[in-house]
Amino acid sequence: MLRYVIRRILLAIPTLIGVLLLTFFLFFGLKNPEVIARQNLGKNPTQAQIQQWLADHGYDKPLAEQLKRSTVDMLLFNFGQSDTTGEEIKERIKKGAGPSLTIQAIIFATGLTIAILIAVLVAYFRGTYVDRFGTLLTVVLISIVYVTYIIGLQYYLGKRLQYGPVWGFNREAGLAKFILIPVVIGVVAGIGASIRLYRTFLLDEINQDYVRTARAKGVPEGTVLLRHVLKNAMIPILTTTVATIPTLILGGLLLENFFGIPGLGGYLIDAITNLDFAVVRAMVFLGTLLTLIGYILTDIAYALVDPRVRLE
Amino acid sequence: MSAGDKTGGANPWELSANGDRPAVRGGSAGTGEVVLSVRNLRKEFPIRKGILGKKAFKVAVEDVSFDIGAGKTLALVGESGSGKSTVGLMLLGLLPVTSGEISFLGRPLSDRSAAERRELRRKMQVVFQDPYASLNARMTVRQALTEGMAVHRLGTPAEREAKAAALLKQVGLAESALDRYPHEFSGGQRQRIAIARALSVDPQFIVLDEPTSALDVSVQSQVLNLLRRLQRERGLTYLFITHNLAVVEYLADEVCVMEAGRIVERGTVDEIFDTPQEAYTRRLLSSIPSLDPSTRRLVGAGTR
Amino acid sequence: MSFFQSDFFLNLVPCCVVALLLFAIWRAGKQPLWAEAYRRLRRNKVAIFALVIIGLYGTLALLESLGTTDKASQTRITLLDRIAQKTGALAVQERYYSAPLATMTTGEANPQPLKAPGQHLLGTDGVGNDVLLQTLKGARTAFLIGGGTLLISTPLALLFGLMAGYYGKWQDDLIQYIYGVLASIPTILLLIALILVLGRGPVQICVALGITSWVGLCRLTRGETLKHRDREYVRGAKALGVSDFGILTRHILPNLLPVVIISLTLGFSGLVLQESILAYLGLGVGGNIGSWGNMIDAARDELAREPVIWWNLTSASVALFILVLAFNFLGDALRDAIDPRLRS
Amino acid sequence: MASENAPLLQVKNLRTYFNTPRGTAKAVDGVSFTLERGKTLAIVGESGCGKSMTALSILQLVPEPAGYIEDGRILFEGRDLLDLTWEQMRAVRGKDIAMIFQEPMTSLNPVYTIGYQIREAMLIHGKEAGAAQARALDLLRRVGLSDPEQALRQYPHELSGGMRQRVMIAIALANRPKVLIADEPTTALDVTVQAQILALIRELQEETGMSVLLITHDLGIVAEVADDVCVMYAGQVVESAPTRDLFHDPQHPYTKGLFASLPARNRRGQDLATLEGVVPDSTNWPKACRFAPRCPFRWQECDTIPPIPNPPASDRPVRCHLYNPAIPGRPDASTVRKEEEARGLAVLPSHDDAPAPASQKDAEVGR
Amino acid sequence: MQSGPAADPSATGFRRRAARFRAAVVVTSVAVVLAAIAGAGCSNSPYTPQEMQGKVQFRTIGADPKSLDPSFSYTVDEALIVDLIYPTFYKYHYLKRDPFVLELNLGAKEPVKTAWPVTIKEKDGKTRTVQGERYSFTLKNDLRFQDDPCFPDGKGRHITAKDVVYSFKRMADPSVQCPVAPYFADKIVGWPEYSEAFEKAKEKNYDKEMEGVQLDPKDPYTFHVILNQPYPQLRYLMAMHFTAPQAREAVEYYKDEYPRHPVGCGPYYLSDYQPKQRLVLTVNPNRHKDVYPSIGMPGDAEAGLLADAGKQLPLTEKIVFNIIRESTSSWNLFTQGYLDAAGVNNNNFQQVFTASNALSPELEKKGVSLRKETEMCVYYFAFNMNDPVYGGLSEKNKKLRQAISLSINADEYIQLLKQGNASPAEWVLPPGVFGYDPSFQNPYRRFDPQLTRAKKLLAEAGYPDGVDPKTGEKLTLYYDNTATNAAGRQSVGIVSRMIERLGIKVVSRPSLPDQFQAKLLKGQHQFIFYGWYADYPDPENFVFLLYGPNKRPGPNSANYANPEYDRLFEQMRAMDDGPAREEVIRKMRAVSVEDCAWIPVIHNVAVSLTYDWVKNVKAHPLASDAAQYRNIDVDLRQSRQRAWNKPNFVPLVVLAAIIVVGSLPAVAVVRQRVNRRVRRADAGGEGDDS
Repeated sequence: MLRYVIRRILLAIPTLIGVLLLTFFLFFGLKNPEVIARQNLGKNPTQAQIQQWLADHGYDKPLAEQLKRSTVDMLLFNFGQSDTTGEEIKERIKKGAGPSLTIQAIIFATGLTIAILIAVLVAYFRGTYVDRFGTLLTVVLISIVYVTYIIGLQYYLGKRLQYGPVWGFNREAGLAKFILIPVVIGVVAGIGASIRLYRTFLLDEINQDYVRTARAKGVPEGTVLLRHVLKNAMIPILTTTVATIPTLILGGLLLENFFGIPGLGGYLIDAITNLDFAVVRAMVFLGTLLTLIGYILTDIAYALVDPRVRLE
Repeated sequence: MSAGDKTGGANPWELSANGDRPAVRGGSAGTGEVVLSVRNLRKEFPIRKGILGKKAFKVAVEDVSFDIGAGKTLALVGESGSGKSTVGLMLLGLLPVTSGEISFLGRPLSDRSAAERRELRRKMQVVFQDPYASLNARMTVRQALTEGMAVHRLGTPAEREAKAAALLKQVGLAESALDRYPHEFSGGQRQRIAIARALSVDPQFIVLDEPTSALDVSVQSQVLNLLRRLQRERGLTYLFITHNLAVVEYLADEVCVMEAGRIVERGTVDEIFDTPQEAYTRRLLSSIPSLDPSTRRLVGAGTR
Repeated sequence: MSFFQSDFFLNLVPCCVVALLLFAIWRAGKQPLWAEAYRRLRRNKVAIFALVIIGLYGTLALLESLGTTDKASQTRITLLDRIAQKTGALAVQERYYSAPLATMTTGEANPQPLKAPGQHLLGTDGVGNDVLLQTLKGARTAFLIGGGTLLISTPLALLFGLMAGYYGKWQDDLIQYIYGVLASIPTILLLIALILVLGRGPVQICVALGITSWVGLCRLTRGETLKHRDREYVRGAKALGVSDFGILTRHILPNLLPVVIISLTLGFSGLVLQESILAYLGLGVGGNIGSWGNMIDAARDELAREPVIWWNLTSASVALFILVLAFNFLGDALRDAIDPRLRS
Repeated sequence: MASENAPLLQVKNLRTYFNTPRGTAKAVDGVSFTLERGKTLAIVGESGCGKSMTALSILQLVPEPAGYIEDGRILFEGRDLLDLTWEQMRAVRGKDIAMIFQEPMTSLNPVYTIGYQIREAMLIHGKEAGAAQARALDLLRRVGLSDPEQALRQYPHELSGGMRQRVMIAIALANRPKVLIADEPTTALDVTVQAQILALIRELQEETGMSVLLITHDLGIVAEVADDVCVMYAGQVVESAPTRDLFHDPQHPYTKGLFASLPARNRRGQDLATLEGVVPDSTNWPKACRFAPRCPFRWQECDTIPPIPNPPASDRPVRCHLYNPAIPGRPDASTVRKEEEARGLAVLPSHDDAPAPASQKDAEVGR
Repeated sequence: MQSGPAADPSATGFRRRAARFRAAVVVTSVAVVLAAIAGAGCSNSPYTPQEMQGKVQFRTIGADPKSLDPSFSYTVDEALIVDLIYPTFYKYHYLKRDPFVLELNLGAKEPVKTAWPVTIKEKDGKTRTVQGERYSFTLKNDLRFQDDPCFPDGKGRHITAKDVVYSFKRMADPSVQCPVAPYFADKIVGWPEYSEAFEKAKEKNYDKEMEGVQLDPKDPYTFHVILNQPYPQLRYLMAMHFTAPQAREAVEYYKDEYPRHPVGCGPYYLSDYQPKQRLVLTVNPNRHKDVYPSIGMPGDAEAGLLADAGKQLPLTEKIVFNIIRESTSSWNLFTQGYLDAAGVNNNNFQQVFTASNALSPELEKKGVSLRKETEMCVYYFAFNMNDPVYGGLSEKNKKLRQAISLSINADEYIQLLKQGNASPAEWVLPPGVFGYDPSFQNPYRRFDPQLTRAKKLLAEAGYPDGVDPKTGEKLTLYYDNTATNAAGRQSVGIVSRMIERLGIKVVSRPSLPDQFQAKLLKGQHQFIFYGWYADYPDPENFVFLLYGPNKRPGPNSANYANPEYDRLFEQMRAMDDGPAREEVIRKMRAVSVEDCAWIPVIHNVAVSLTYDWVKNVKAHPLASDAAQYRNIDVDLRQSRQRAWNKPNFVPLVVLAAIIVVGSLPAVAVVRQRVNRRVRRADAGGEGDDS
């Protein structure tokens, strides 16, 4: 098992290097740093000021040095300073990671649990009105834009029904209430696609031979679903949950903005509006790292669920 | 050919027979023209081990040699995993050979030019096991039958059409089938189309890779009859890969028994079925259920 | 680049998409296997409904893409504009926001009477344009982005997917590596980075979305190719001497099409949704092109007003919702129709 | 309660239908048979004849919601299983009637250990965990696994196909069932393994006295293990008889055709008999005799009058007009015999017979 | 078989476990629901109870401050914070208006101005002496910085004149990018040289003295500023945070983080900063003591603005600035009573009026009061005077610009984009600045719906009906803007519509702020919309926007250069307010209006909503330190908040009921499944078989 984990981690390294090279090419190969400098220097920078700025932010270095900066330093988490505010990106990310991860982890876990529960329910009631209604509902759910969810639910749950603060993230005032509405939104927005997918996985498994074996043993239908079908369906479910990590990042981006959660999403949006390439670069790297870690965790979970992988 | 006719000396490799060599008797290779001859065929599949893929190999086929005479049927018999299908695929050039030599019509394939090899390939065709997978679901029967001819530029388009229709008739299907799609046919009919497709490029040699094992017995007999008739009419040579010993004893002239990638025994049908030499062959034969309820063989054949 | 930014090109894309769709439907009618799927599809009322809706949107996109430059005003007048002019109220520009069917402007300190009172079904937006007309016009952008992206990503994905799946070996390793790298960057981040670097505009968005979206299809194509590569019919064709190219185009590709089409159908709706999110992040198609994304983006301010300007957001969201829903239903129905094994 | 001498399992007029887009498929359409205590009954037929559905119907494992049991009686120890509620039926499954399937590779749950899957079968039916563990070990030893202790901890993919089928048998036997339904238990296996598995089933049957309902398409297997045979065609039983009788004297033209189409040593060089045509579509069976379209002896009445299952002219149930003198237009026996000979239906296949001289000549021509 | 296959009484263990599992699922889901309700049950306030109960102001800003460095920060939002932390020599009197009164803040006494001869080095090496001025500033002697880790022992140290001089030096440091540095650069003696030295040197030497800003050798609280020309506006600059004393220790201690770690001596210090979340100012114990003014304008007493007269400042112990980006969020928060006032520069909050432009009754009922204050600013359209088609001082192009100017309907603009909350601008100067003439009517800003005059001018300019006779095509006007968001697009759309009535085709060229700035710098723009806010209430601060030498990269974005105007400007700059200065300004106006490089559109009116629990609210167009005068009625606020924030659980209950009712048939299905007879004929009504 340990060997397996180590192998998975080693396999992620070339990908990470590829991502770093790609971002380097994007931000240093395709983008003229002078544009960035000009934008950050306020109204009317002189050429000297631009040069000064480029030097300060290390954009004047030879390409090799830049390459090192966008690869080695990234790997060491030396993200440097923000192009716009000059702030240490690392510090800012440290501050923002907590809230972001808290919310997204809760959304992820809640969403996954609820989606699986509902999918099992729908699968149990396959062919009945519950199934038909559930399927219809999921399609409707995935056809709505994330933004509309946020705007609509913030307005309704927060402003009209007053179930929680419409804005804020104050540790001293108790995090639970701040998280409530964002989590509900995140879960509702993401759950449609998950249920639909998980239902397919479950139904795929339901038609497998081993399910018939279980029934022939006299295993009750509910147990068949929960013990036999679900555990097997967890394999594809786990694979696709990684695919939802990027969605979580998107969710974070928008949710944090609306609810004033001082996380990385809002930081990134500011970076986008300010054309803060240093921050965008760092966030791309971090996002990738998270995704890769997600992949590795999935593979481990995979191995835990599926003995065929474990003993590979 | 009588069982006692030992003409093993015809092939030099048989002289150096050691313990690994198959028990060989008889064989028609010495008498007629040899269409296909295989020497010391070996196939390894790489399997990755360790983090950076320290290469390791799984040997699927090892030291396989045989000859097939013109117009004959050689059966390659073995259980799943014995490497018999791998041999078939290598003969057809669908799998690269690790080592060994395949000669077709007296000439080794390895020292041919690409064009010559293409031409030779044309003369070797194949019919596979699964009638549902062996035809392209998105092609009409006409397209399937004319494609090979078009690839080898045999005849004008009109001639190809005509030939396709004739082929269809030959395998016992109506001409109206030409513009239909495979899913409109039953398994047996599809297998006949697959045979017609193989015949479309006028091959001399056909690899039959379990052509009837997915078919019901009543349909199997139709296909076997067809294969027999075609062999008679066209002088085809067959390599019949199967695990069904009943079909072997009905159809084949010679038998090679494979186990774990090697040929363990070789001989005519009568030799193999009447006087099997190797333990494995005997075990195989004794596992065939008899069709006579009064002589039950299996009970007590041993579980431990 | 200027050609790609030109109106001509931008209008060409939706036209191409609609033409391709029509061609596909026409071709499909001739192939018995597709005809079979067709029959199944026809029996599915929801699918027919979805098809009709998509057809309507496609017509709108086409109407909005075809047009002439008016000599007098030197502005482009599309067919849709002409139809709107005939209907009266649609083409009337008011001075400001007005609520659906209102007779006075809304949100202004001194509401003014409208030129076409009570005739704006969905009200007007901040510049006084009829929201219904704007919403209809948004269909073009949806098809432009969705179609443009698919026109970029599909050939790419098919080419690489087929190559990787069919040849295996280093080609496979390389292509898998490339999309492994792309897939490990979260889509939205990659999109943001690409658009920041490439600049804003419809073509750039298509390129960026194309780069992020080909991965999924490529992976699918590769997997399916891998499955088909060792199928007996492919081996049979090889034994017949059919070239690799022939096998890929005549044998494997047609067999992949059902899966590809399902995935494209579902992918299209995803792209339309992504456009609106990009617009929301300020990375949308830009101000000169009416899009639902822009309308939804505007709503963040409009919703903070009193009285709330809700019709802009609602119209765009509903228009988007219906199109996406139609595509999703069609995708599901197609899956059922093409691949009956998947039916539960 | 059922008396001791009543048949253990009796299926009467079973009808299992499916709703398909093309209409109702009558997969099992009026099947009746009787399984005696301690005996093996084989149901034999080609694909699509409804034999597997018959087996699944007994345990009521017909895929829902498309499939359903339309009619019939399934009397187990005298009580009709079709009268039970779903929950009561569940208690029967795996305890009184157990079943093994064709695909040993997929019939075991890949994510649970062998031990768990055997134990589960017992725990469901009320055995205590400790006892279950001990019996699981014992069962694995019984079915011939070399290292049962280790096997308990292993996962299905670590075993070969034959071993998995043995595990399947162990699961089926866990609750000492009275009936074992074996649905093509050896089709996916190599012949040598097939022989072992069949022998194992036979052995266990002798030990436990259970009855076996064997579903197969392989007449050889039937000959080897069955006491009685039902031949199924197109959702119906067309002929049933004790094995020996059937093999020595097949009566139904279909049965005869089946035997005649088998490749065998004694048929070398001859064309095999063929049954022309295909099995008709199950949504649209022929109105009268279902075999009529493929039958060499067919005459007008075959297409209009459905044959009765027990014709007076035969000593066994044969669903054919040839054995029913009441049907007009029946060809006389000599015509039938001639026809049979012309079609090669008269010669029984044999692996042991020496090749007929004609065949050698034929073979020589072939060269 | 004794009991038949039906009963299975011994099936215990397995079932028990299954039951336990089922129970666990039920318990967990109930717990989740309860937790959700409990979470919802507690207050929806984003603050801690302590904060809610204390004298705390709850305010909002739209984004994180880019910098709180007083030498760099220049935006309105930032000034709200910076000015509370960094007090200046002068400050504006909180209540007095017309004119605005500067009173001493850190200053101990009014500065002393003396004539001072200054030697100027010419480029050719010769020197000449001009008559300059010396201002001597003296600070109070009891000032201390806030406590901060950058000081020894963390105790704020004494402030001397050196700290102000340090601020001047920082302004001269080009890497600090002080926005008002150009105001001084040509006036303070030795500034350019000092600045250049900084640019050249690798290590910055702040120990070096600047010639024009000197410490008094005798008095540590006095420093002198030497100017080479009269510059009466200097006093206003001494009221801006750029000249506030700064601790060199802090700058050097925090380095790059200094913009987020202000260290000042004002009434508040920055006690907590959570990016994207909140910024908290707490009363500074080291602040210099100040009291609420006891004299105001007539009517102030009646408005209750003198209730706290003489009380120690500040009146609240804390100010919480919530950083809220989405206007929807802040509006929601405001309506819930969790913000004391609606944002200062947010358009959306202006949409709260009834038809007659009065506060909507709902808000009025909630105790919200509305304040409108004309801001000291001007918004204008500008042509690039270097543009071949629209620029230049030729008669033809002048007429073209005048025609376009006449097409822009300021009233409509105000109605549609400002909801009536702005006054039309006639010229550069806004009301409240010396020289503003309320009676002046710009002849090219008189809009008539028929556009008769505009069309006539356009024809005279050679473009009848907007068509260029040479090409036969319509004249195109490229409108460069930064309208990447919806609101921007709306305003561009409305303006384009106005100009297009002339027959000219308007093409919007939206670009990102950086590209826009680059365009301006390179003079690639044609037509832009821009605004200017006063740094100080002197006409010079506005009219210099058209001063030729201030062309790009200076603030003159129109690149307007008329020698006559420039001459008048130089003359007017040093004059004291009075009729003579007024006359010169009038002349400048006449020149620039005729040239029409600008189309002045509006002077903005700031509208703010404040709840009645906030006391002492009076807007000031220049001072941003008003927060220290505000007072809060905490009890009133709390009772209001409680009343307005009662969660409504009815929908939740309804939802639960729907789920329960909706799942009843499902339960029935389960029952049926378990109890159904297998035989179809007997079973009847199986829901799932259809």
